[in-house]
Amino acid sequence: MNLLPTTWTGLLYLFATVCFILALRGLSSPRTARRGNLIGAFGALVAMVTVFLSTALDNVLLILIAIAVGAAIAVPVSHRVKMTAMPQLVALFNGVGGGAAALVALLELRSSSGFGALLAVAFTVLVGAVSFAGSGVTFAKLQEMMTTRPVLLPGQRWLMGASLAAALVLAALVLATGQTWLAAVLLVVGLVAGVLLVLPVGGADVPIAISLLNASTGLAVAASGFVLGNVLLLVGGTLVGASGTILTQAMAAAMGRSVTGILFGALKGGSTAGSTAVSDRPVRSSSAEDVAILLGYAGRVVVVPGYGLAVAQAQHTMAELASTLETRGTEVIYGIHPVAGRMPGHMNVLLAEANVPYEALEEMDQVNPKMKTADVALVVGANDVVNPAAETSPGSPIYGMPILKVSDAQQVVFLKRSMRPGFAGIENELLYEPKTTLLFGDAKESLTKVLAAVKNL
Amino acid sequence: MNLLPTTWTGLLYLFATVCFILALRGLSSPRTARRGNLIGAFGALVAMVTVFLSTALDNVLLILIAIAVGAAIAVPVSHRVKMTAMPQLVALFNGVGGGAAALVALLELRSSSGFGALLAVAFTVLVGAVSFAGSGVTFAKLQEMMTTRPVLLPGQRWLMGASLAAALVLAALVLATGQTWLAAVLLVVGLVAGVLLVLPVGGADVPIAISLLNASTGLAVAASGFVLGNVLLLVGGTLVGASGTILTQAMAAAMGRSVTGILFGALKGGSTAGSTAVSDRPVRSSSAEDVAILLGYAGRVVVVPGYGLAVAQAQHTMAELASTLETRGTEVIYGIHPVAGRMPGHMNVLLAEANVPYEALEEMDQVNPKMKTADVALVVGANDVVNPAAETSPGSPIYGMPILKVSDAQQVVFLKRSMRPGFAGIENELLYEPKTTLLFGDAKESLTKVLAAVKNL
Amino acid sequence: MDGVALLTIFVLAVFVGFEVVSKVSSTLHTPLMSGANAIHGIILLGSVIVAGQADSTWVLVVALVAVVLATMNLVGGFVVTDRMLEMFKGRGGER
Amino acid sequence: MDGVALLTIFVLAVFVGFEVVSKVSSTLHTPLMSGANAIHGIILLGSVIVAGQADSTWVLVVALVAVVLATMNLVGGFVVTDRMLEMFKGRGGER
Ligand SMILES: NC(=O)c1ccc[n+]([C@@H]2O[C@H](COP(=O)([O-])OP(=O)(O)OC[C@H]3O[C@@H](n4cnc5c(N)ncnc54)[C@H](OP(=O)(O)O)[C@@H]3O)[C@@H](O)[C@H]2O)c1
Ligand SMILES: NC(=O)c1ccc[n+]([C@@H]2O[C@H](COP(=O)([O-])OP(=O)(O)OC[C@H]3O[C@@H](n4cnc5c(N)ncnc54)[C@H](OP(=O)(O)O)[C@@H]3O)[C@@H](O)[C@H]2O)c1
Repeated sequence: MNLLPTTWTGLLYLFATVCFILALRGLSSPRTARRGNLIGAFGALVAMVTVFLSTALDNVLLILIAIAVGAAIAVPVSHRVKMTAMPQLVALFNGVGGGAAALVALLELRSSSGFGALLAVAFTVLVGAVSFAGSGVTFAKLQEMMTTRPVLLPGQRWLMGASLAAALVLAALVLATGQTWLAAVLLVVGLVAGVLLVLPVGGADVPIAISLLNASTGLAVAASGFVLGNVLLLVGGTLVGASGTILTQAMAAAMGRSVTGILFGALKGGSTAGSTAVSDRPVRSSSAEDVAILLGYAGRVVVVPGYGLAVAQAQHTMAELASTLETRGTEVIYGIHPVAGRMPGHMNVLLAEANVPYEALEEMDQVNPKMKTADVALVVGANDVVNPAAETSPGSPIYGMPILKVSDAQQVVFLKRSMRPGFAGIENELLYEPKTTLLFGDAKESLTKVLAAVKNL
Repeated sequence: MNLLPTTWTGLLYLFATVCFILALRGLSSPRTARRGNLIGAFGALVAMVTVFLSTALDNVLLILIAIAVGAAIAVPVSHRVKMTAMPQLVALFNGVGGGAAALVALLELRSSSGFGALLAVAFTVLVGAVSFAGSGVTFAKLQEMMTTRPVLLPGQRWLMGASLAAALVLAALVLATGQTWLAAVLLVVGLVAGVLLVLPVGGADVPIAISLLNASTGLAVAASGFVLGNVLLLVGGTLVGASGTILTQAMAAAMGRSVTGILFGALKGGSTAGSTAVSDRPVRSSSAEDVAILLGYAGRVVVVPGYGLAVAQAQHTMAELASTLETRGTEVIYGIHPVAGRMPGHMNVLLAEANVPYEALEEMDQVNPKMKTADVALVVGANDVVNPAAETSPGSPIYGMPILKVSDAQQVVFLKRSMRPGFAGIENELLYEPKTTLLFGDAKESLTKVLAAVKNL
Repeated sequence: MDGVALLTIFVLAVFVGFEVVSKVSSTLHTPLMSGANAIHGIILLGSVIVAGQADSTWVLVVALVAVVLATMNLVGGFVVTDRMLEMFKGRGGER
Repeated sequence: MDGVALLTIFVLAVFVGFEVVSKVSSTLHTPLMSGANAIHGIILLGSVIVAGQADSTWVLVVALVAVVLATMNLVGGFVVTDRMLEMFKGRGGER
């Protein structure tokens, strides 16, 4: 429909732009994060209504059906997904967005001319396709549909080089001829490149790869905004591209990694060390009652929660155990590693749900100096974030990541189900150390037993 | 000349825009501040070269002469001005910028049409004139060409109301008719309004008024950028308007004031209390030798520098005294009030010049809790920033400003020349307290004597 | 809108994007990533325009695929972010 | 350039201006004010354009006055800011 004059359309798009900026601002602070997200959604709604009111569109019914289909897929999935599976869902949504941007650019090519516009089209097609395919691979890795370890195809370097060269040649051809079929081939090359780019990324680094692909999709959307002459797409995409770049760096820094190292480290053959083989050296395992005695008579306990706490949904039991210990006079603090769990902030969210006071959660830098004065470090379903291999074995995939130094504590107690390693797939020497005690079993069950035993002390 | 194609002109202006953004970013951190300023200057240079190369201009020679004249006035003044007189120079430069913006808009009126453009013209003329006249008054106040106390003309409220009404009517007429002479009358009304606006601002609040006028000039320049369709003026002006608004609030917060209170407080008749009358109650004055003994045997001394230290250029002597005391085992810290001196950061700049290590300077919030454990608070040429009236007398012009609590120290020593009050023109009860000792004289001379006496201890 | 204007807008948006998130705490990395992810779902707007101006069947089909994908990005992105942030609610209320 | 584009640029510049200075320490208030003051001296560019396109003597005279004033703002602003910041130099070198 053409109900809105051009100026009004522009103003409404500007309004949506401001909503997006305010959304990002809001999302940067815990207090305003949720409101920020809603402001962003409202801006998107206004923009979508505006486009229907202001543009002469055919096929409106089909379009609305397509929107309904998209929403009907996305909303229930988003509602039902488990906390732990959220990162792969974000990856999935990012990928489809990239795919959509690539398709839009492909179709716009026929009505584009001029160097700038053609360049933007080629860029969007390529980057959107990389993002689509790359996100697909990250999804498969996180969903454990494939190995989480770095995958190196034979001749991976040559394949990467070849697809890069092909992409450049095709992009140049698109610029020269403006042929849609060439852009379609470019899209396919982009898909291949996306897969090749993400395959060598080790499991623990996948979230960083997702964040990077997210930023790329933002830039692709910005470029398609340039092609369409649409300011909202331009600004929205650019905001995501710019903030996503910063965010990727911040996330990498929190894991002690560099972004280039993550993407190209495996190519250089650095991070393929480590082994999934479970050795059969002796370990010291004990009963819930023994652990209860250790904890009940400790002066200070540092709890290190990890992915297993989330899987077992043991946060409430953990909080109850902590408060029981505190009434007995034991000081309990939580040492939160920035990448414990499967997404940054995972532990904070989980423990907040169990009403653990914010002050009891301490970040890595705060808690590490206190480890020496802790009687017990209680590691609940965590593994990689306390693995000394990060400090001692240069070949290991987690080498260089800062860890929580639980081995500084007098005693270390691990609650886990088996001797299996964690996300990064490497063994933890700490499990075999004399000061370590293991309590095997699901975290929630183990904690329930320990809690009961502490109450009987 | 028309040497540059339009696209290049646009790109060069964009380059200058980016320089301005980087300048503000740089200026926000001590390490990069100077470089930031130079980047800004470089951006301005590029923009000026661009305008000459890209625009068909007559009277180029006259214009160059006018530029030379402006530079010939501004550069030597900027080089020669004393540290203490810098704020009024900034005020002056701000004012002339506002004046220029008003004149440009006035002249552009004849070639402008459309509601938006006419509105922008009226806005620029009015705000530019207010900024010009207001800055003039702040200059006169700071330069002590007039009283620094709030000035209330008889019927000031009515005058303000009348000039506001006149401005609105004239702006509406300009919008309706587009007549230049009406805009000229608007300019005159703006001048009157500017004077009326700043007259009631008390001396201590003048820097905040300058910052506010600075932000207004920024907005006026932005509006004239809108009129001329020039992106550089638009962005440059807007950056200053937005950052200036934030800055004004930050400065007001540092002095414990509200911006509206400063502008309209006097109108409500709140801040005219206080008295310049010097009472003749007894005080305890002493000799440099006595002060040297106090200092030489103190465990901890807190030095509170103020405007008098800057006037006397006593920072080097002060630093020497401090290091002499430290070799004797006395701990010396400097308590820096955010508005000590005549501009924010005045003391930091001054003491940095005397190579006082950055760590020895403590901000108000850090140092106040330490006052209780200080044996001596040595107040060198400061007055308002330690005046307890800010906490105790609700009628006082400085009421509500956070102060350095020197009265918590065991002993207080004031170095000043007389019993005259400081900038705000109100008496300081602390001078009459039993724990206070006064050493009369120029700060540099007094410090030199004290230093000599300490060395003889 | 001419190219330089679009470029200017782009450059300013880059600065806004950089500055806005430069001080975010690591706790919020995931929600922020997810929220940003939702924002680029606004490519839906572009998909709708292309689909609405399709001049042949294959263009329409491809564009409708883009609409479905973009809707998943936009709608799913905001919903999943909201669910993540719901977790923070309890704590906010407590304070 | 159309009005909406200019408005968009304005809005983005407002955000950039807000964000960039939102974390400045009070020590730098005066140099920052002074530097910002210099930046709005770019009105010189507008003054030059108006003076260069003057079609009568009085317009030329007024525009030349504007050029003088704006030059003072621009040139003086940057010079005085630099002088203020020179004071910080010594300290930086020491570290
Ligand atoms: N936070 C992020 O942003 C993010 C995202 C993706 C990947 N990662 C990576 O994920 C890892 C996180 O480290 P982490 O120490 O939290 O986890 P982790 O190294 O994956 O270890 C989790 C441990 O929990 C145990 N576990 C699993 N289910 C359990 C249950 N129901 N009850 C008790 N224990 C259970 C597992 O051992 P059993 O099988 O023997 O029980 C495993 O050793 C790091 O490598 C990190 O880089 C982090
Ligand atoms: N920092 C800013 O941004 C700023 C800007 C403008 C205004 N202000 C205002 O300025 C005031 C600053 O407070 P302040 O305590 O630093 O200064 P102040 O209250 O103005 O006091 C300065 C004192 O120094 C003494 N003095 C002057 N010359 C001297 C010399 N040569 N030797 C020794 N003493 C000398 C004066 O007393 P004698 O005359 O008896 O010697 C006076 O009492 C506040 O009211 C503040 O709001 C601040």
